[in-house]
Amino acid sequence: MIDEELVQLLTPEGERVSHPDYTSTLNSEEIFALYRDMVIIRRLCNEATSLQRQGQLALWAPLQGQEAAQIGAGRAMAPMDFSFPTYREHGIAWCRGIAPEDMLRIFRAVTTGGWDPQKYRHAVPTVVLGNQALHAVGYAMGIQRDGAEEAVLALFGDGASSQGDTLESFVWAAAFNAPVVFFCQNNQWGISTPSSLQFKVPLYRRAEGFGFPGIRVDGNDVLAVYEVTKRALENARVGGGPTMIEAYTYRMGAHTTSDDPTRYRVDAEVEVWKHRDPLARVKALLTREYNTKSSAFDDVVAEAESLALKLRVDVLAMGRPDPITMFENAYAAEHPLIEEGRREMIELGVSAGSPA
Amino acid sequence: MIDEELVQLLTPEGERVSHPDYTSTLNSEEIFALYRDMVIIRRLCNEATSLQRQGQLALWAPLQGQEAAQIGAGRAMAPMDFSFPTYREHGIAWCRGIAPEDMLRIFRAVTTGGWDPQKYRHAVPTVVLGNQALHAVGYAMGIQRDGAEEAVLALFGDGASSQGDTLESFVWAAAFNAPVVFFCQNNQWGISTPSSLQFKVPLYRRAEGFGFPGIRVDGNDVLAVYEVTKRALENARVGGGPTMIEAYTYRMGAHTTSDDPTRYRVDAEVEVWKHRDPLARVKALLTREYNTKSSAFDDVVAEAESLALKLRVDVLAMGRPDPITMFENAYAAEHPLIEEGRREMIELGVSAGSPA
Amino acid sequence: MSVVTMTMAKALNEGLRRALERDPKVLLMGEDIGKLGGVFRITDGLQKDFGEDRVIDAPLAESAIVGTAVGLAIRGYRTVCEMQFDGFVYPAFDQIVSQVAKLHKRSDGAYTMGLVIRLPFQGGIGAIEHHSESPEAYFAQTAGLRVVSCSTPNDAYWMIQQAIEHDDPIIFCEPKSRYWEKGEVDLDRPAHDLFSSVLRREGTDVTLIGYGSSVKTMLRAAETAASEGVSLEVIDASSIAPLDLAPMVASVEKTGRFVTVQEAPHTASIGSEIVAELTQRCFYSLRAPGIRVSGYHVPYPASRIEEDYRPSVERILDAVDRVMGFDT
Amino acid sequence: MSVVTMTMAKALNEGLRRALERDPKVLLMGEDIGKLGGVFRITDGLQKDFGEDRVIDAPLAESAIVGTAVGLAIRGYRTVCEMQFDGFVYPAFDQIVSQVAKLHKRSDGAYTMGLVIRLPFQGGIGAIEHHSESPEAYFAQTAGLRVVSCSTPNDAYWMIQQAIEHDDPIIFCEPKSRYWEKGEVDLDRPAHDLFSSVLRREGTDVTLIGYGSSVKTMLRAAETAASEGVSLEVIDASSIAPLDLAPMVASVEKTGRFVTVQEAPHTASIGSEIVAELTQRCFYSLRAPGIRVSGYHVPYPASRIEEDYRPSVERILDAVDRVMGFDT
Ligand SMILES: Cc1ncc(C[n+]2csc(CCOP(=O)(O)OP(=O)(O)O)c2C)c(N)n1
Ligand SMILES: Cc1ncc(C[n+]2csc(CCOP(=O)(O)OP(=O)(O)O)c2C)c(N)n1
Ligand SMILES: [Mg+2]
Ligand SMILES: [Mg+2]
Repeated sequence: MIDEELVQLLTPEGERVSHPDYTSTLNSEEIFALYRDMVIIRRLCNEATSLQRQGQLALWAPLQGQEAAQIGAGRAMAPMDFSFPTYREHGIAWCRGIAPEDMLRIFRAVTTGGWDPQKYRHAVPTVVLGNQALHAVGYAMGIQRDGAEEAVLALFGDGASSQGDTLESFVWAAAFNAPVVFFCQNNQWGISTPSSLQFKVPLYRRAEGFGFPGIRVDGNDVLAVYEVTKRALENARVGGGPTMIEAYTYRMGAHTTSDDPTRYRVDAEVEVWKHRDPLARVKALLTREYNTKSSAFDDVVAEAESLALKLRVDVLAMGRPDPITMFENAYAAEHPLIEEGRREMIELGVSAGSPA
Repeated sequence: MIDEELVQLLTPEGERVSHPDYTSTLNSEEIFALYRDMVIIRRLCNEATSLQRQGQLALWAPLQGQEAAQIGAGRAMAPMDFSFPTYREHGIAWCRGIAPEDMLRIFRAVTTGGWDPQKYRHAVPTVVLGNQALHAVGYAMGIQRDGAEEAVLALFGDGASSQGDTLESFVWAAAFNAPVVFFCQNNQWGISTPSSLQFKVPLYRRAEGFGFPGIRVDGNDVLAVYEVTKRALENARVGGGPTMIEAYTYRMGAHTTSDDPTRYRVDAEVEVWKHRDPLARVKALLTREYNTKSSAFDDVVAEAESLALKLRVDVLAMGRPDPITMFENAYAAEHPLIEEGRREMIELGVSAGSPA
Repeated sequence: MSVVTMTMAKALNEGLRRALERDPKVLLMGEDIGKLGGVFRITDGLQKDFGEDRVIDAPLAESAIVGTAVGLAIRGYRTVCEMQFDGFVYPAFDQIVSQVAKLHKRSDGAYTMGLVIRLPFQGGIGAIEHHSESPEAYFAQTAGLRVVSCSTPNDAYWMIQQAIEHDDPIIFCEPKSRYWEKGEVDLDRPAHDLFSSVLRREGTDVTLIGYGSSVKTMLRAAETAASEGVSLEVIDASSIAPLDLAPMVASVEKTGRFVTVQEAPHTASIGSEIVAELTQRCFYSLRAPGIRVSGYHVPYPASRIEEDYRPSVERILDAVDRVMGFDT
Repeated sequence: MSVVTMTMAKALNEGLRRALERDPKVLLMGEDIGKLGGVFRITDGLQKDFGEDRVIDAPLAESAIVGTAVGLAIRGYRTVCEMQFDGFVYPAFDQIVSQVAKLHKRSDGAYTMGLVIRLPFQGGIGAIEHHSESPEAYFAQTAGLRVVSCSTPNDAYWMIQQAIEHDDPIIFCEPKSRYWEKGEVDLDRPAHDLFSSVLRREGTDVTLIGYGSSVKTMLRAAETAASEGVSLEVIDASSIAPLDLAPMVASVEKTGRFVTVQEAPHTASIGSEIVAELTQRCFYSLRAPGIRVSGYHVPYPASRIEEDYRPSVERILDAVDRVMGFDT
């Protein structure tokens, strides 16, 4: 047990534990479904890493270690909820129904977008730390004005918790009692910065001082993350206001494929967290408690494998965009400098002309 | 009693109250000296308001109601401590030894400075809400690097507590255990914005979530403010880290002379606070407990009066600066655009030339 | 035609009222804009009439005002953010430059960033520091944004409505020193498109080009010059970005000489841009290089001497003399 | 004379090391600059050698990095702040524009704002969004700041030291696409003052003026042009603000034609400023208007197509053709 105040429903060994406030509501199929999600997203993430190593992506930000946090939170969302991710939320994106190849477009550097955020109710990634927390609160204020029973999930990391925008978003969420759930994946690191520099007391306690509840959940326990997030979102939807969830987890890999974590952290730490693997404990539970057959597990691995293969094929098929597309959607309305630039580019002959 | 958690040593009626953690350490002379400070600064502030009404100042930000908060905190500072004010900290400036006329220069719009911040160890005013909280923490980090036993007082208002910079300064102060005391005068209003919009739970509780103690003091009780601030500064000086003090007080007047508070707040509220006047209670104490003679009070009034008169004379004597001075101190080193501007102005004949 | 006389402040207030009436998705947000009606009273009475949900008194944090307006835009709202003064827009700079300006592109067009950021700008009101700045070029530089400025009550009334209806994010610069000046407002139809340069006075010798508070100063300079036999044409670059260059080109092809006027210092400014564009477009017509009259390259000075910082009639006429004397 | 060959990244690292050795008041602060040595390894090994108190790993908040550096400056320290990427300087914009730029003035000279903000800028490294921006003109506009950019390892080594010693705040722009290119560094003496334009190649037909990453592109353009019989002079405007105009004026008086080159879009940019100044100063020498080659007015594109956004040799030569064809 990492912290007495940590909500945990499943130990790293796959034993159920009871918690005074939360119990798992999921049946075996549902737990198996979460497990499947985690296996698939891990596999897709590995494929992306190797695509990057092979020069097929400009960059990749792996989620290894954070599968439970993301799948638990993502599956806790209702269809009409809306999420605001950073650059690492592939698990949430998966839960929102976004195609894996769409997640990789930005990393292949063929677009600055990737998917239709309005269709999937999952915003485009935000790289500037903290910016999206305010967007989430603003969106939630829109929900209030529409009188809708919807909630917003604002995602950010332990590092981003130090940014003014993130902190202002707490003030605003409290001031307007906005239907937003702040979901911080404390994966212990912001590139090389340990979370101990960002906060001297556990992060979830910060919420209270802003006037709403904070809760720390075992971010490697998908059952706990699911229940905690679900309740917070439900509470937000019916006017109960914001909650901050700190999902206590670990970034098993590098920050991104450009990073070299051996420069700043010791192997022993990574070893400790290997024993807290989010997938292994669910597999243990499914095996022990529900007698899930090994063939079922094999099927998931096979499915993940074929998705990874498809992802690879899809990514390799993504060609260099026509440069003229840089002028599209820079503005919604006509703009003389866009026309000028487009004309110049066509005259230079680098483009076949606007497809539009 | 406004709040159970409020540190108070002297009631509005001038009765001493005991507190488990704090007792007043001041003798009668010292209490009288604080009283004198408060009378003087109130009088000077009134003079400034009337100077503004008579068109002699561009603007004035009155401190009425906040005399105890500012004098208590200002006198709690040691000579080598350093303070970072907003635009309303005339009482702190007074305690730092800054001449009243220097406080008014910026409001007469004859300079963007006013006093030598290094000499008085009191920074130039900061108008952009929250900016100075980070300067205070940075200065405190310098103290640490110098190995000095000094502390910093960072001043801000309830409104400024919502700014990203203020909130980031909490993160930084905690991260580096900086010798800084955050002193927030919660005067209930940020222009027309009630403090209830800025925080849903008492502000002082916010500190805890950042990893350092927060304390709410009766900001109209100069004895309590003095003790609480003194202890926090002492603690900071010896490596005890930051503290946040919320001085619970009230802005009796307008936000500035440009403001019309009748548009947004009711008289009844002001009436309630009149009964909590910071000066009256000390006078009652001095009279009852120490038999301070009425002639002593009269002397203070007379002194304040003559200081006010001198202030008026000094302000009226502040002429329009030579426009060429706008080029001074824009840069520390030579700069071609400064030379160009200076030359142009001289050619236009609006200036007699640089005095330097 | 119904024409009424009102101040620019009132015209903005009326324009905002029309926008709120017309579209339930329009919101106003800012510090002190509700009960108080804004420190310049531009939003006076609007919260009372449209409610606290549509005219939102914000906690004091500019990044949050703009950042939540972005979220509201994603939800389909059109928020008009008031920055209390020009000097307080910088805490929101990151949201404006990284999000407001880029999100339409970054979402491949899925988000419409139809928000307006109202900025009382420029000096001349005797204020203390940070209350008299001219940050327009920061925004003009930024791809994804548009920047406009009104200089008359009629333009104020119409341009604010046009800006709110427009789908791109717009920095709406209001020359605060002109808030209390009166003018005629035609309530029936706008005088021009939002992204236009406006010819304010015809002349033949030199073209003056400026915007915001400088328009009136230029017109006064033209009066004075006229009395001395010099004919100045005055163009209001009310669309600061994108610049509407055609009327400027037409004018300079006629006069052969131009002077730009602005309160901001000249480095990498709107004046620089106008000079660069007009030099390229009118090279053979130019009888003198364009000269920029601007604030000096110093932090905005104490307001007792601000009139020696801001472009004055005298400085404009001095520049006119210089361009007229150039080829003689 | 001791001359060694190293990359620009290494030269900056060595320059920082010299500054840390020379003055105990010099501090470095930034995200990941300590143990990791910075994402570009510019500060590699410095925390190990100078300690955590002087090479400070910061929590993740740029406004706080700059804001605390201001407080440290008031206390007498000289802090070199690293912004991890250009696109992450905007959260600190308020502190830079309202405090760093103005506090020397606002304190009537009592505070020395001798701090340096290091900014890996411009694109060309195949990065994702916000990692390839050119924000230099935002700072060049701002009275109270200075902006410089290095384009060679030798300049990097010396300019960073000169910047740290200088008493005004300096935005130090490092062309990240050139970090790994090698060049000779003279460890004994600097080649020029900090606030200089540097003649990089002599020529007679057209003057090219640019800075940062564009210097190498201009030199390549000059090579190509030379092979076609066109002689281009190349000036590195390494002092972006203030511009060192004299060498540019001398060059343009000789060539009569010039082209500016930058990655930033052209509106109200350094290119605009150079055109405005040179037009005014060299009016009678100019045989064609100055033309700006720049990034397009769009958010920085996906990096697979960034080379069609950044000024290329081809686009520079196209502009050269245009200015040469202007009066024929
Ligand atoms: C405003 C800003 N500053 C710096 C960066 C560079 N940067 C990218 S990710 C990162 C670390 C973020 O850590 P955390 O918030 O914990 O998220 P994690 O990467 O661990 O998921 C940094 C410093 C950035 N993207 N935005
Ligand atoms: C960044 C910024 N935004 C807006 C303002 C305008 N403004 C000046 S004072 C003020 C209210 C501040 O309230 P508070 O912090 O409670 O201090 P008080 O005036 O009550 O002393 C506002 C909004 C400002 N100065 N700076
Ligand atoms: Mg992290
Ligand atoms: Mg207040």
